[in-house]
Amino acid sequence: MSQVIVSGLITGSLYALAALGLVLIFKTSDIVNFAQGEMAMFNTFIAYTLMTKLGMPYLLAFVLTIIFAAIMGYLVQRIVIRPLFGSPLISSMIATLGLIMILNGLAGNLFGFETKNFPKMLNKNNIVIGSISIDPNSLLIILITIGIMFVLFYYFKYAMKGLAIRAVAQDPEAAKLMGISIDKVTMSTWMMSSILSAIAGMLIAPTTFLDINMMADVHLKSFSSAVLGGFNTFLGPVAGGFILGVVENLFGRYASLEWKTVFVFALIVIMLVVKPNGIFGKEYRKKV
Amino acid sequence: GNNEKDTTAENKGKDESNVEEVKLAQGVTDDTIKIGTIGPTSGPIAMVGIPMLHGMEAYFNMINEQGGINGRKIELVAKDDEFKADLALQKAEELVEKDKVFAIVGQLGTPGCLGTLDYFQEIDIPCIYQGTGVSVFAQAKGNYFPVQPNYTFEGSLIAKYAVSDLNAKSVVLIYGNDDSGKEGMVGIKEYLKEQGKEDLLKEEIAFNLEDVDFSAHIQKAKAQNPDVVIVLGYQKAVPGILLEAKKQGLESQFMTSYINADVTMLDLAKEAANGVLVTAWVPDITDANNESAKQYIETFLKYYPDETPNAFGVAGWVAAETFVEGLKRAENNLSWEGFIQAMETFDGWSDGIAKGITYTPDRRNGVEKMYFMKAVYDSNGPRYETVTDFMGLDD
Amino acid sequence: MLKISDLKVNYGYVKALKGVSLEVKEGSIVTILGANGAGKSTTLKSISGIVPATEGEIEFMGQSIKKLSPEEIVSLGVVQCPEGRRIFPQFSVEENLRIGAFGRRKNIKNINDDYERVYDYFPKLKERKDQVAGTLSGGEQQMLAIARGLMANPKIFLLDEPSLGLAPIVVKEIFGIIEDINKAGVTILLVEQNAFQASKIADYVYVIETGNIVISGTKEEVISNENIKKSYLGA
Amino acid sequence: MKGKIDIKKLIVLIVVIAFPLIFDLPRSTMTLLDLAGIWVIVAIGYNLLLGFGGQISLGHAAFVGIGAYITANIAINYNPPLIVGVLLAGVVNGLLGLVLGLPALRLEGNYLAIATLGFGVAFQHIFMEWESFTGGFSGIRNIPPAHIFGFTFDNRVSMYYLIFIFILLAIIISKNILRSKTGRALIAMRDSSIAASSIGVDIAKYKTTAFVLSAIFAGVAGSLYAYLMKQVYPNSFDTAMSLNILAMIVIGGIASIEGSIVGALFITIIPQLLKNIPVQNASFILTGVLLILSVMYFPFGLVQVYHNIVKKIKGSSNDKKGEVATNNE
Amino acid sequence: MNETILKADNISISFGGLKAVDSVSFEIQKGEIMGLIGPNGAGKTTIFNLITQFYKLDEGSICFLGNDLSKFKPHQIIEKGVARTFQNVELFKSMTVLENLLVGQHSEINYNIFQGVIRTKKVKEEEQIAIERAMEVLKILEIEDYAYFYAGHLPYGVQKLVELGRALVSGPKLIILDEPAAGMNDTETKEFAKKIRFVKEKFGLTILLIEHDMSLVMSICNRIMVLNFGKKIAEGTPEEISSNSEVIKAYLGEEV
Ligand SMILES: Nc1ncnc2c1ncn2[C@@H]1O[C@H](COP(=O)(O)OP(=O)(O)OP(=O)(O)O)[C@@H](O)[C@H]1O
Ligand SMILES: Nc1ncnc2c1ncn2[C@@H]1O[C@H](COP(=O)(O)OP(=O)(O)OP(=O)(O)O)[C@@H](O)[C@H]1O
Ligand SMILES: CC(C)C[C@H](N)C(=O)O
Ligand SMILES: [Mg+2]
Ligand SMILES: [Mg+2]
Repeated sequence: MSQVIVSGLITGSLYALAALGLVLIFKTSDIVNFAQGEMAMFNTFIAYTLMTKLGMPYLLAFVLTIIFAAIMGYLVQRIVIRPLFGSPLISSMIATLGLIMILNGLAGNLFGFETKNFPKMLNKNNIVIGSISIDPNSLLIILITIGIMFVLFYYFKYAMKGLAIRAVAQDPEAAKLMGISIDKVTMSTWMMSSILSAIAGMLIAPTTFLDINMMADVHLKSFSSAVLGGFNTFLGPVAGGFILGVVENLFGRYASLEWKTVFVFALIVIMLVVKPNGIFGKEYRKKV
Repeated sequence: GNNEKDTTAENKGKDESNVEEVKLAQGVTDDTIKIGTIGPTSGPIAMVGIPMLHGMEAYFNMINEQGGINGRKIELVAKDDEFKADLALQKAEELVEKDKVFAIVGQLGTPGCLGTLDYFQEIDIPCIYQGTGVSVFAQAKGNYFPVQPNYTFEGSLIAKYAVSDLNAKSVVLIYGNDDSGKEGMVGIKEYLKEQGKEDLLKEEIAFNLEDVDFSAHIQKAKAQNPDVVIVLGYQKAVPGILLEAKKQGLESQFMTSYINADVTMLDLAKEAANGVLVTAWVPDITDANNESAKQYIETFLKYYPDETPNAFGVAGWVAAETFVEGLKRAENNLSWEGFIQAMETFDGWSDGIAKGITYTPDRRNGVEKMYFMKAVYDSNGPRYETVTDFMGLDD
Repeated sequence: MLKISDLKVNYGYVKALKGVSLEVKEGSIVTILGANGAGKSTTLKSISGIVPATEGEIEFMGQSIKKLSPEEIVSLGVVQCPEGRRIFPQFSVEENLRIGAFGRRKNIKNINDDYERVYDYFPKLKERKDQVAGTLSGGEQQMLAIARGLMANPKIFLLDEPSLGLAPIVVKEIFGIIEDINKAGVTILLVEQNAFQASKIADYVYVIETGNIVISGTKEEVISNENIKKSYLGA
Repeated sequence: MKGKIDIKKLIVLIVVIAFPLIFDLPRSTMTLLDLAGIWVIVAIGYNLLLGFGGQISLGHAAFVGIGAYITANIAINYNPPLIVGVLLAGVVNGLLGLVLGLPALRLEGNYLAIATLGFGVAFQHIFMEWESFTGGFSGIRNIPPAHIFGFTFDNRVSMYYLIFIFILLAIIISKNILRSKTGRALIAMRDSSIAASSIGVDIAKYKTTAFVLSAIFAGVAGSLYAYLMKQVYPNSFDTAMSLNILAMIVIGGIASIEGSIVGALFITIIPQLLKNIPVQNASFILTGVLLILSVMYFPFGLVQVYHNIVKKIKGSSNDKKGEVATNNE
Repeated sequence: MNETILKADNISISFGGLKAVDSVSFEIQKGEIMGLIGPNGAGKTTIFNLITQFYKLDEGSICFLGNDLSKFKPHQIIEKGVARTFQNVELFKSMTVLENLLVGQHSEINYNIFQGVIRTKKVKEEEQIAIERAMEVLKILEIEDYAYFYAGHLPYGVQKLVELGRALVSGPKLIILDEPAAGMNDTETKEFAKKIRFVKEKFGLTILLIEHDMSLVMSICNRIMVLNFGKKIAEGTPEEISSNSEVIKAYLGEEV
């Protein structure tokens, strides 16, 4: 039982990690970036190439990948998102669907279709506590996830720039009148979110292995986690991820693995009906 | 003509008239033979479709460079069905009616193969190698020539080995919820039933192809403390399961399907793969002393230097070499009937990577013998070691 | 201080401004009056750089700001409190104020002092500083919008119909506050429908009609103008 | 004015009817057209839901699948006239639409998106696991062709006309709905649900109505799918397909029936045409690029292109009138 | 004349700790125009939301022509005969003005979805009647020229009138208006006052009106109720109210 829960938490942290970038974009521009998973995959391939083709050590490759990710975020915003300012939001979401195809197709052509092993950040033996066996790398991922969550939380709550990002999401024109450059704000969030995707990808890849498909399930689940926990907070997606991971595992272990997915989504729907803004989401009602 | 009934074969009539005049079916000229293939080469399953296609192309390129077969070069038209049955059918119609291909070679993907089955049977175009383990193709007969073993057969064989050679008293099955898992499960159960040992199978544990967390699966397996754990599935799930088992200290004997018998599993599972028994129907391609495997790897790398020649590539290669062998045997009698007759002369054919292929008018199982290898991951490097000879269910 | 000459603005096919010229002297209060859709808001928006001008010139302290981006304009001290409040509904009152100071974020010494300064004008906001702004009443939101603008330390403060939807007593207060702000050294450009009160505090008044300035003059001149009386002051 | 429009419609009608008769199209092309036609029906229904009703669904492919499986089962077991299969698929889907409409009463935006996405994913698994009904991963084959009044739709061309009739029905029904109080209520709900309910629109009722309607359209389309392909497999109705349906109406034109048609044709046919480019993955990548370009240049859908051209031709004589609303159907 | 049409008895609601409306009681007589004024945040709009059931009462009751309104859902209120406008205009922006007024008759138009689908004769007739009715109202409000314009693109003042039209067209008995004259200049407001009086007579309406423009309130209201901090602080004729010292202190300021 405890192993199932612990493993659930670990898987959940992957969902949570992937969800943070998604929520970042959403909070600022109301856009659901369907391509978040593919960005993670592509960036992870960059890290892999740096390590295998150029023989770089992990840390250097990690840092360079983050720089690459920032550039990718910049380009995506510049080429795809910015021209869509002023169009209906759904257009931007469809554009990110297009982005999935481009990134997935390019990744196959550039990096090949085989599944690859991606190194862990921390390569230590499993820790065994009683009947539970834990990979220290997994603990690290959980810590990083929670760490990023807090950084984002404080940045958005207290930093002027973070506030500006939230302001743009609520009323872009009024934000302009406050002296906020919408372009710079969305640019920086896309860059941040791309960086988050890279970090997520590099941390997730040792578990899912690296290939063009690595994020398929994680992305779907991260989206679900974000919604489950509340899309407009940072705590929500992380908590949502953990909850999802654990529930999924418990159901799989003690009820049915075949019907696990059906159960998980049914549960999400029920949870949402009870708490329409997610477990931690704040209710915001339009006043008339 | 678009007014034909789907169930009649106006085309077939056309082809027959062709055949009568020049004795050649569509797609065949004096210096080329045009053939088609369908498989997922974009989207998620492209990771299987592309290597398989490249395996085929490597082989055909090699043949063409050698001057082709009977002076005819082989031209392969590849269509992408995105792993969808409906698109596969549409592509099949395109290949047959627009591209006018002579045969369908190395089609990949269960949905696509199933989706086109009725159509190809109607028009009777030769179909060599179905990249799926579904057993219906073995029963299709006529124009169908499956090569890779079907999963039901394989499942039975694994069960047989577990029971009679490993003396397993308790078996747990972890299977993927697609054909690779479910048909294999049927095979295992069939065999155990025959032997009256159904109760050996203690637990059937399903996983979804996209699962990443296998802790619950392993916990379930562990609870049975089994002698043998059979893992049926492919791609990343299998190494994922092995790693989790190692982490949780489940030390049963693991067995898995030939789909995983390549470098990728060793690469991904590392030490966790050590000792796993895998079935094989082609000689170990990772074995440096195996001539036909060497040829495959060298040729593949010649045309696709940046890619890994993996098991999917082998599948394509085998499809191509089986087809080419048929061509050689048919010589100039390249009507569909002629070719099919030539294919039916395969009798334990073993010149290629694949061994022991037999076709008669009512025997279309493709490979019917397999052997077992053991994955080894130690200081001498990752490799497979052969542990049995080729064996069938009746041996 | 602010000089607009022959400003033309189009929204697609709609010609919203057809050549507006006006001038605001440093330290003064200038009011623009006009009916619905006359082009008042458009004038303010093009000053702030929100809508592009097709022709004409906008100068602030001798420098052309026509081509500048909204954030550059704000950083020069040209701050607008927009029509319809446009407060950030999901922010708390205090967060709204904080974001108001975004344009000068690099030289804020103690933001609490700045809060206190605007809370002095609007004590009601202080009571509600943690309330989510979207749930404030209309009038409270209007106060917040003005306060938020003040947080930017404007040199010239553009106010678009600040009295809209306010209780009479608050309207008086607001006009009082505008005068106070002005006395504290901020130049005011005020757009109003509430012509009577607005012209009372103004040094100079422009009247705009379908994209053109039709009348201008000191408040005495304008108030005594019969046409104006008829059509705007309801007399 | 009215006469002119009718002539235009008539021309379109004649072209569509004559198309397969004039050109001797290969069967594969007809298959693609037939498939596209089926998605047109889905897209029209989906536009009622999202475009007009403002309710998102990311699980719509499931409805098509359900329709297809229902028809497959009854056709194989009873082979009734096609109308029975179609109706049954429509009715069962309508009921399921009602069920999916329930969470929609409480949810909006992303929360609704994920709930419907979950519905889609769950059904994908149900299609896989409920073997007695769906045949599991190996699906259902050998579905007999559709027949009615002794006529059998056993080839692509007859299916083409059958699907065409259903598209016509879909257009007429959806346009009639949009011109009725139901349609207005849907749009009102989308524009301002608060105002809508203040003037008597029961939001709960119309949210579910939107779901039910679109589910019925999808179910009927699924039924035709089963009759066209004569086989049904689970992975045809996955999340990617649901997202495709969304892309159809956005690309074509949200809140426009014509847009649904254009979008469905675009998304079904263009990627297949692009596959003729002999570069690995080119069609996949280019489809992505086209998706982005089309929302970029035609943010209100490809039908906008047509309207722009008409505007150009007619010149600027209308401009003076300003924003005169033309009936946007 | 002295027939009570709406009776609110001790109504209260609070948000979090804030008592937005605090034990307020009032009655509206048939045929009168009642004004509701008070400082910003006093709870006026909240009372509207309580009447129309957007918010549910914490305490008290609201009775309209013998119906306890709290038994109904927001969309049923109009069927009982109460229509409203909104403080921030809430039009159906992507619809034409005419269509907005057709939605306004949603509950009046009498056919079901199946008839709508096949567009029976009845549907056509009902639609025709609805259109005529809508045009009639537009004419009365003198905005019939805008009938085919998209509502979202209209000048603010016209939008306000469209909203009024949309409320009128359902034939309500009581109409509640939230700051209808906001954003209008004095001349426009005067015009508007005339229109209100006219439609009130024409349709036999009773009106409850929130407004900060005292010239409008004082000129058209028969009676005025004043709210402060959620509590009723005064009620009376315009003259009484404008000289009530508490009202002056809380709301009007020294001179009017
Ligand atoms: N975004 C827009 N798109 C199209 N036309 C617009 C837009 N904004 C304003 N207009 C038009 O431009 C003209 C001037 O509008 P503006 O908002 O400047 O008027 P205003 O004087 O501020 O009126 P109000 O008193 O109603 O605020 C009007 O005819 C209006 O309809
Ligand atoms: N949904 C809500 N959540 C929290 N507080 C609310 C909500 N709705 C209203 N309030 C609060 O209730 C009080 C009364 O608001 P209301 O909108 O009724 O005021 P009002 O009298 O209409 O004011 P105004 O004249 O400024 O529009 C305000 O303080 C407001 O902040
Ligand atoms: C080659 C195999 C892995 C194919 C797989 N069995 C499929 O479903 O298509
Ligand atoms: Mg304005
Ligand atoms: Mg109010």
